[in-house]
Order: sequence, then structure tokens, then C-alpha cells
Amino acid sequence: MGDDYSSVWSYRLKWLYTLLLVATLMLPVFYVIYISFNKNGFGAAEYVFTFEWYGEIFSDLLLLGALGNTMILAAITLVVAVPMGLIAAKFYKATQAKLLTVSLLLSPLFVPADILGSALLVFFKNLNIACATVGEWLGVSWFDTWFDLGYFSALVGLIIYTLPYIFVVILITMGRYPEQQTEAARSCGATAWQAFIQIEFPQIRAGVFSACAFAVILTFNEYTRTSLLKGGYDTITTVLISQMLNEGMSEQSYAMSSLISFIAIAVIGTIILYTLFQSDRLEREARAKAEPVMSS
Amino acid sequence: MSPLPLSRLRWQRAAAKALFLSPIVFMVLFFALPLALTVVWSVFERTMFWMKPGFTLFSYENFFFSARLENFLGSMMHSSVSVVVAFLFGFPVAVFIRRRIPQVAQHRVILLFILPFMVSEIIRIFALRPVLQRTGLVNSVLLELGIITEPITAILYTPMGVIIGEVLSFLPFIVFAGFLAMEAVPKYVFEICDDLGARPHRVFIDVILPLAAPGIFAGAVFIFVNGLGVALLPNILGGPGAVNAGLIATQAISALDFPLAMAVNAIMMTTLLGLLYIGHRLFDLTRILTPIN
Amino acid sequence: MNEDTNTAVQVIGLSKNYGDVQALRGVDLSIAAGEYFALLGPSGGGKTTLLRLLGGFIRPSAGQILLHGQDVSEQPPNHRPTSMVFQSFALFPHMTVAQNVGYGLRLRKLPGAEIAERVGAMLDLVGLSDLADRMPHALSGGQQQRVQLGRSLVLETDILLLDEPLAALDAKLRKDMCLELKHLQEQVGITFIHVTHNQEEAMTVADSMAIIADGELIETGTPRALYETPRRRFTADFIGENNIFTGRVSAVNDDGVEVDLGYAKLTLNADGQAVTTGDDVAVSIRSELVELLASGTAAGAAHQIMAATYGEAVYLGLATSHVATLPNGEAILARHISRGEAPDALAAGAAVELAWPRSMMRLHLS
Amino acid sequence: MNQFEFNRRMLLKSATAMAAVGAAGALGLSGAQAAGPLKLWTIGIAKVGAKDWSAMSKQAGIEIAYNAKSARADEAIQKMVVGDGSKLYDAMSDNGGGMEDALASQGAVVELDTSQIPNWKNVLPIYNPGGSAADTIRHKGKIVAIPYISNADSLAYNYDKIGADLTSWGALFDAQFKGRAAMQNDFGPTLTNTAIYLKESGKQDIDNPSDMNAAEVKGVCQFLIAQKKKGQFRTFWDGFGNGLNLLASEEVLVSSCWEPIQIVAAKKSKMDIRYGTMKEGHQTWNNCFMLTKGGQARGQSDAFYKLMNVYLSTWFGARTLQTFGFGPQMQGVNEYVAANPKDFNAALIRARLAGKADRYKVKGNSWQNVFPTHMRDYQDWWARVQAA
Repeated sequence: MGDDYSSVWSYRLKWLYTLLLVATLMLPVFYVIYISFNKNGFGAAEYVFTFEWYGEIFSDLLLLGALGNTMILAAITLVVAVPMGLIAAKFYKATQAKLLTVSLLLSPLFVPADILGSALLVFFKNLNIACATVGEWLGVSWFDTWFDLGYFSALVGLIIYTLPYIFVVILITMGRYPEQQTEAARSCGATAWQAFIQIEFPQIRAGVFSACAFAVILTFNEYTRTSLLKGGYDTITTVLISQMLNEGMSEQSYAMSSLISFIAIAVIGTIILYTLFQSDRLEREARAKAEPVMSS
Repeated sequence: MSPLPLSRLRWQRAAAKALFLSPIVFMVLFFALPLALTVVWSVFERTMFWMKPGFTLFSYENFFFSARLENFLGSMMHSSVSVVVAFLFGFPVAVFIRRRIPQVAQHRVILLFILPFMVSEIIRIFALRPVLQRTGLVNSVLLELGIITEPITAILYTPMGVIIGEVLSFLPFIVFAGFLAMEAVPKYVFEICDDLGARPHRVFIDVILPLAAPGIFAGAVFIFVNGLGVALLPNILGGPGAVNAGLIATQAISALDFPLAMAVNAIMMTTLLGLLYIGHRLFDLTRILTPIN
Repeated sequence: MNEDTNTAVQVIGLSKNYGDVQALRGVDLSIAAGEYFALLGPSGGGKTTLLRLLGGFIRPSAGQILLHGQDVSEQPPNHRPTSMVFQSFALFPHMTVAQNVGYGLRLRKLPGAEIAERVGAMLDLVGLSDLADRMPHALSGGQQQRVQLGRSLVLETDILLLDEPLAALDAKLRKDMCLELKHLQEQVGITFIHVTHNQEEAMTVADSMAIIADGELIETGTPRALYETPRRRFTADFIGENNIFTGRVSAVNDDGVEVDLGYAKLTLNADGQAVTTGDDVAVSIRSELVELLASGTAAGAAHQIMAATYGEAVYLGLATSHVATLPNGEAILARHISRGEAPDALAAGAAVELAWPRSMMRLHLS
Repeated sequence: MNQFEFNRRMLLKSATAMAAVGAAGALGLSGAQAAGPLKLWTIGIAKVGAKDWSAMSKQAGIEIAYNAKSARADEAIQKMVVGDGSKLYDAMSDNGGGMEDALASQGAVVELDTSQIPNWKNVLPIYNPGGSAADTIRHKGKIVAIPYISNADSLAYNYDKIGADLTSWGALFDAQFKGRAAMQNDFGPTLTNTAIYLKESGKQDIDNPSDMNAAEVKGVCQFLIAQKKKGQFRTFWDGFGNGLNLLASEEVLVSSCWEPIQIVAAKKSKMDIRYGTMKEGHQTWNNCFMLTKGGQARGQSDAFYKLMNVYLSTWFGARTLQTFGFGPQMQGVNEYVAANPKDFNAALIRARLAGKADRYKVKGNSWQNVFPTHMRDYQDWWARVQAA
């Protein structure tokens, strides 16, 4: 590819390097997969190949309960954070105060998990104390537990964590959407909502779905903020970590992590292979869409 | 298409405004506010299990006049090394993808670097132990190949182990940031450079770097700050002596020293803001947004 | 409020600010129903802002908009009797041509058969019947703009707003489309308000037009009036090719006004404008009215004569522009239809006289 | 309104979106009902008989909802006193000596009625009033905790590689094992073990290794810092898995650790990894279960006592000894093992009990105290050790 004069070998070498780099990054993942097939589990002197642990993924009740909690958190994060990201992206496009908006929405990327987690922990505890104090003073108790550590606080942590990713992904897709189409729809008699759903959404759908995928993946893998803010409930990662720090990860846990990796590798691998084989055709189509012929 | 009554219009506009401001309000309330309040909490007095309002700089004294400062500075150095290493390995990939891969395929090749994220960062970091340990993958392979005769022990439970972990965890972000930053380098620039017969390293230093600087800087700050703040890295890979700000904060929290944890947070936030300010003065970080606008 | 149904658009004191920037300043304008009206002006002058205010895409900072007598200043676009054609990229890319055109009708929840019928008729009108099932990206730019027209016209709104609808088309196509638009408007009979920065386009289509620049409404009138008798200096400068002289009124009498340029005096008709001696004014004359006389050629008393130094001739095809230099160093243009006369008839630096009819000079107080 | 109800309301509100995850959610929420299973916050090695809690649950005749608990004392206290522990858990295990006082003084756990536990009569006599461990389960003279395991922690070493038995903590600081030694990343056991070594070998004056004053803590930590700077320690291990892996992978040859770590490491690596008797003394401890204030309020007392009856049964004692090497808290284990020969390795059990008896005999032993008087000095100096 590239220009016609560059060497095909240098091109291949660069590809090789890229793939090697990805493989290196994946090394720990491969190791987890390797362990998941060991009958004797992690750290054993002998290696005996088995599928046994995959059969037992769903017999580990602890892991399954945590999976349920994780799914609830992921689903609520999805339902709350993605629309929020969408709204934020629309707000960003409309507002004059772009720098402020964007720095507020992107800065969570730069605040490490432990820092944000501990700040929120103390924040919620203080809110909690404030609620209890005010409640006592008023003689009511119905809002005492509003800010207890639990689903709500964990969700706040997760939403702050996922929002920047969602925002950026949606904003990038939205950037390619000409705002005039919304105006055209409005002038055809559509309400703002109709214009969004019928005209804009179909065109930014890919970005919104990617954002959803991001929200779910990030929530599934988040540990630090969740563990600080979750209160009493376990998620997949907090179970795995407490296993790691205590008895060591159960064999089923290795199997489940591997299973997730397999699915991810399969899906992303297919997309990439498909793209590479089809890149010429896709390129042509994209060009056709981007630049309509201007002469009659 | 009959006109709407004014009252309804006003109500609709107010509702829309509230809706569109909601993410901002949320972020101010649950992100900016708690982080700003850490400064206040950091001067509170510690009690046995919590803290009480007051003003004392004890926590800062505890940070700056103890081994914690040394730790913090040490982790800054390790983090900087990680940034440089990640940049050297990762950025060329971003340039390659931008320059040589067909436009439509670019985003999907970038997806390759999302693959590792399918497995929780913590599991990946944890799984580095058996890869790097005395009897681990790296050592076994090198011993088998006869490259070494004694297992290398410097790559785990050492600051080097932390750097390896940071590079492996954060390298994709340099690729992402570099990829976005390269959007600021129009393709024709390369053609001009080719036309002028510029050598690759000159093209890199004279053209790519200045144009992509804000994006690269953002990626570098991201890695640097996370290197300082992610407690698990030194906790799992670091062994004795590798302690970063995140770990100091978590240790303080588990020791019920909340004011100290908040002081660490405040110091981290100050560091971050300082870095971003310097970066903004140097590169005008708003340019990062050009691809989005 | 205003029961005059002959007025489609009435704008009162309309302003729009973006922060410190005033995009539009206290504009008053009225447009008659059934008129083809053009908003002409340089880029960034505020004409598109005015159009978007009419369409309801932005809210006025001050002032009122009345459409057919009804105050719509606060109404959103879908509650106004307007529809809009955009510069480009405004077709819905995920819908076919027919679906694009029928979109507004579907929003009105009309029965499917009626939608199909009206879409069909509209596609006939804009000449796209064959392309009903095409996707927008498979259309040429001209076809895309026709689809936009159809999408708006099918709604049968009272006012059609066109925002630089031809700007993205090449010159030849633009010319054809101009005429087509004009005829289309005559056929449907509704009010068209057309924004453009291209004066030829504006003059081709418009029954009457307004010049907008720097956020202000400069002048309104028919294309002919604005071309031939502009009141404002800006209009003279902007429309056509005018030579503009600045000077001071030295005398006012029954014959007209005498303007002292410093190197020459011009006498012209004030055309009813109130001037007094000492006023700073401008005088303009269209370049095609300026005749180039070799020195010594006699001209009538009805003509203004001015000495100049010949510069060069610029061949433009249809016309040839002769550039000469006035005594104060400013350039003056004389434009003549090219008739195949030999080039270089005059040498640079030659003394020439320029002449034009006094009656065609216009006085500009501002 | 508790967290679960709050969550359920949120769920109802977004019912449609939630439908897909409803089934999975129900699993996660199954612990929500007030009269549901006993919500137990403890560590995985508190169970015997099966990979999950089914055997324990069957033996006690109650349902158990297990929640994994971090191994660190300060974290646990934080959760119970500042966090929502009492709301979330009906019963919990401690992290060793002193914790019951801290929790009971804050009202996080409640006084217990041992007459509800039939097996209480068999409890080791050291727990009776006046016994050597009597205080470890009482707060202001009232019983607030039920012991379930105990031990005297020692040094694990790789006999295969070293070729000799080790009998002194000095091995940890011996140049021979430079870079191949590990201690726990927890100031409690690490500082106490070091203090026992320094005191008994006459290197430092220390009054009580389990409750040092500021100067003593400083001395111990400076010693550790010097060792660390020399590169003596490979790392400080964090948690069971890490401790186990270090030994099993030969990453370290000597490690001060828990007995189950040595047992499992030996089993996994198939090497002869041994648990020695240290002549200077050991940190001795027990672990207890406590009933939280919330657990009592939710009517879980009966279930709690039923489970405690299991923990004080020889059925549990013999099994935890065989599986993890933890000391049983009741009399009659040898008899029980003799009566069930096919379930147990009698020789192994005898050897383990003998080893424990040897360790308990050492004069310098010191009872664990996770809540020392000068906790802040411990924490601050420990941070310096970590930082060195």
C-alpha cells in the first residue's frame, strides 16, 4: 500500500512489528488461557490438559452471583452513561464554552482510578454523614441511606469512568454528521426528537454502538473504583482480585476470563480480517459517499 | 403547523436546557466537586476511624517529611521512563497505521490494540507475574535457548517490573493518542516531504512531531499520571520499594488515615493540573480537538 | 397584528448577537407574498443569519419576525410556515430520493397512497422521476439540489428559504439551475427567499432583492433599480462595476449638485436627496458608461469629461476593460463590448479623455 | 430501606432495559431477603469439606451466602466501623487478636450467648475465664467472638534447596538467602516476628513484641530498612496466592508465612518445603467469628449459633487441621480422627499437632495484636519500610 514506490518488504516488516507488539501485549492474556486448560490449575508443577474448568464455569456460585451484579452495573451504566455521553456530545457541538465542556468531560481520563475512587469514597461517606445529621435534626430518616456505599455510588464511579470514552467515540462519529440534516428535517416539520431519532441517529449508530460496547467492556473490567465504592456487593473483578489475594484465582475464574478473551479475539479478529480483505472495496464505497459528483 | 403557545415553548426550552446541562451538572457534582474537596479534607484532623473538621497540615508533613516523598519522586521517575519506552514502541505504529493502511481499514487495525482490554487490566497485570518470575515464561524460554544461564530476577518485584507492567498496560493508549494526533498531520504533508526528499527521521522530527505534539503530549500525560496513580502495578509487580501515589493513598485509606489519603490526592491533582498547564502553554492543547471539530 | 396578507415576511428591528459579535443589527425588512426575493451580500455579512432566523434555526437576540402577520419569533422551525433548501449535504443519506421527498409528508402522517402520489408529482416537477429509488450518494450535485427542492416544495409551505442552494455547483450548471428555479417559483407561486453572494445569480432569479453587509440591511429594491440607481455607495461598489469618486459638495443649485473632487468638479442631479454644501459624498458611474476618447475628441455638454492617463486594456472576452489613472492616482475603468478592434490601439501613458453622461451619475450620501 | 431495596426500585423504574439482565440480576440479588441465608463475610480457608460452602452449610443446617473478605485487619475494621459492613454482613471472621475489642467497642458486633452452642462445652480450656486466651474472645469480660482456628506462625523454607532444617528467624536476614527471602506485606506479623527475633537474640530491647512503643517500632523498622537496602528481600508477599507462588516457584527459599501456604506450596511444587520451629518464638493467634449488630437485628442469631456449633465440632477441627494445618479449637480431635480412619491421615495429623505443640512451647512466643496501642507509629514506620 502507501505510494507505489515504497518497498513491499518494508511494509510487511512494519505489519509484522505491529502484530508482534500486539502479541506481546496479549502475552498475559495468553498465559491466562494456557492456565485455564491445566487440570492442576495455576502454579502447579505438572501440566495436565483439560476442558474440565470450562464445564464448571457456571457451577461457581460466587462467580455467578458476581456476574449478575456486574451485569446489573454494566446495564445501568450503559442505560445512563451512553445517553449522557450523547447529550454531552450534542451539548459540546452547540455550546460556546467548548474548552470548559471538553476538559470537564475528558479529565476523568487523567485522574487515576485510586485517586478518583478514594476521593469519591470520602465524598460519599461525608454526604452520608450529612444526610444522617440533617435527618436526625429534622426527625426523618427516609433519606439516611441515599448515599450509602452501594449500587448508586459504584454507578457514579463507573459513569465518570466510562463517560469520557463514550463522549469521545460519539463525538467523533457525530463530527462527520452535517448538522444541516437536522435543520432540514426540522424544516420538513420534524420535532427535535423526531429529527434526532429518524435522521441523526441512523447515521451515528455505529458510534453509539461502539460507545455501548466500550461502556460494557470497561464496566466489566473495572476494579479499583468499584471495589472502593461498591459497598457490600461483589463484581467479577472484585471476586477475582480477592481470590488472587487470598486463595488464588479459582480454575473456573481462569476459564471464564479465557472464554471472554476468546469471544473478543474472535469478534475483533473477524472484523480486522474482513476489513483487510475488503479494504479496496470499502475504500471505493467510502470515497463515493464522501464526495458526490458535483457536475450533472 | 400551528404555532405553539409561548408558555409551552418556554417550558420546553427550559426542559431541553436542563437535559443538555445534565451531564455537565453530573460531572461538576460528582467529579469536580469531590476532587476539589479533597483539598479541604486533607487539612481535617484524623480521628480513630474517620476525620473531623479542623485545620492541620499534619498530613502534608506526613507526606513530605517521610519516605513517602521519596517514593512519590521515585515513581515519577519510573513513570517517565515508561512514557518514553511506550512512546518509542507505540508511536511508530500509530504513524504506520495512519500513513500506510487504507483509510477505511485504519480504525479497525486500531481495534487490535483494544484486544488486550477485553481482559481486565488487573488480571493482565497479575498474569505478568508467572510470565516474569524466576521460573516464568520469559526465563524458561531464555534458559532453554541458552541465552542466559541464570534466571533474570530483575524483571519482577523490582521497579523494572513496574515499568514493564506500565508499558504493557498503557502502550495502547500511546497508539490511540498518536493515531488521533496524526489526524492533525494532513496526508499531503508526507507527499511534500517525499517530494523534497526528506529522510524519515527528519520528517519525523521536523514535521510529524510538531504537528502531532498536543496529542502526543496528552497520551504521555495519561500514561505518566496513571503510572503515578494506579496502585495495583507496584502492588503486584513492584516488590519492596516500588510505591506510587496511588498505593500511598490506598495504604492510607486502609490504615484509616483519610486526611493523608486526601492529601495524596490533592498533591496528585496539583501535579496533573501543573502538567496540563505546562503542556497547554507549550502546545496549545485545544489543538487536540481539531479532529473532533 | 398585521392583517396585510400580501406581506409574507415582515422583520422588525431584528438583531442577532454571538457573544460580542453582532451578526445582525436592527434589520427591518418586508417581503411581499409570492415574490422571488434574493438576499445578496458578501460572505459573513449576515444574510445567512437572517435566513436562519426566518427559518427558526436560531433565535433572535432582539426584534420580531412576522410571517403572514403572525409573530413567530419564538417558534421552532417545525411550527413555521417555512421550509428550507440548504447549500449541500442536507439530503438524508440513508433514504432514497423518494423517501427524502416524502419525509415531511410522512411526518404529517398522511396516508401512504397520498404520499406516493404527491411525491410522484413533485419528482415530475423537478425532473427526477427516473431516479426515485436512487440513494443520494449516487446523484450528481445538481440532482441532489433538485431533490432538496422537491423535499421542501412538496410540503406546500408558504415560504421557501434557499441558503446558497447553487454554491456547490459548477458555473455552467449554476446558470441553468437559476433559470429553472425562477420558472419553478413562477409555477408554484409561493414566496422564495434566496440567499447568495453571487450577484448574477441574484439578478437572474429575483423579483426584488436586498443587500446585506456587516450585519446591516444596506438597500432593497428590484435588481434593475439596485443596479442602475443604487442609493448607497456600498451598493454601487458591490453590484456591477462602478467607478466611485469621493469629494465634497461645493454648490447646490437648481441644476443639481456640484461635487469637488480636488482635481475636477462633477455636476449631477441629487435625485431628491437632501444635501448641503460641505457634505462629504461619493459619486459613482458604471464602467460600461465611461467612454474612452482620444485627446481632443469633442463630447456633448450632457457629458462629463475627465482627463486621465491611459494604463492598459484587459481583455475579458465579452468586454474589454480599459484602465486609466486619474490625476489623483486612482484607477478608473471603462468597459466596452469587445468588437474585434485591434489591441494596443492606445499606448500606456498616453493622455486620454474619459466621458460619460451626467445624468447617469449617482450621488451617494453614505 | 437497605441497598437492595433501593436497587430493586431502580430496577423497576428501568424495567424494559433491564429485562435482558433480569435473570442474572436475580442471582446477584438472591441474598436480599431479610430472612435469607446467613451472609458470611470471611475468607475462603474458613471452610472445609467441599470446594464451596455446601458441606459447611449442610453440617450446620443453614444456608450460607459467602462474601470474600480481604485479609487485612485495618481494611476490615474500616469496613465495619466506617463502611457499611454491619448492614451487609450478618457474621464475619476477624483477622486475629485485638480486633474483637475494636469492633465491640464501636458497637459493630454484639455479645454472644454461648449456651446456644452445644459444642461450647468442648472448647479448649485456654478460653475459659482465667485461661491464657480468655481475653482474646472477650470485650470487657463479655464473650463477643467464637474462635475457630489458631496457630503459631513460623518460617517456611525449601528443604530441597537448602538441605538443612532452619530453627531461627535469623535465616530471613542471613546473607546466604539474599534476594531469596520474603516476609508478609502487613506490618502486624512482619514487625512482630522481627521484633521477636531482635528481642530474643539480644539485638534490641523490646518489652512486648506485640505492642511496641514508638522507639521500639522505630528500631525494628530501621533494622528492616537496612535489610531491604541490602537487597535481602525478594518482595513482601500479599495474600495467600502470592505467598504460595513465591515458595512454589522457588522465587524465595525462606518466607515467614502462614502454615497453609507452606502446605499447599509443598503439594503444588512437589518439593520438600517445611515449616520450622523458631527458637526465638512465634506470633501466636486465633481467628474468631462474630455476629454483627445488623445480623442480630435481622434475626440471624440462630443461624449464627448453628454455624458456630459446627466450627466448634471435631468434624471441623480435624478437617481444617488436615487440609490447612490450622489448630483446632476444641478437645477430642485425636479421638475423632481415630474413629474415622478412612477420612484422615492419622500420622500426618499427629505430626502436625506435635509440631504445633513444639512451637507453642517456645518461651518467646507473643500473642498477635492487630490493634497495637501505637498503631500510628506502626503505620508511619511501615510506610518507610515500604518506601526504603
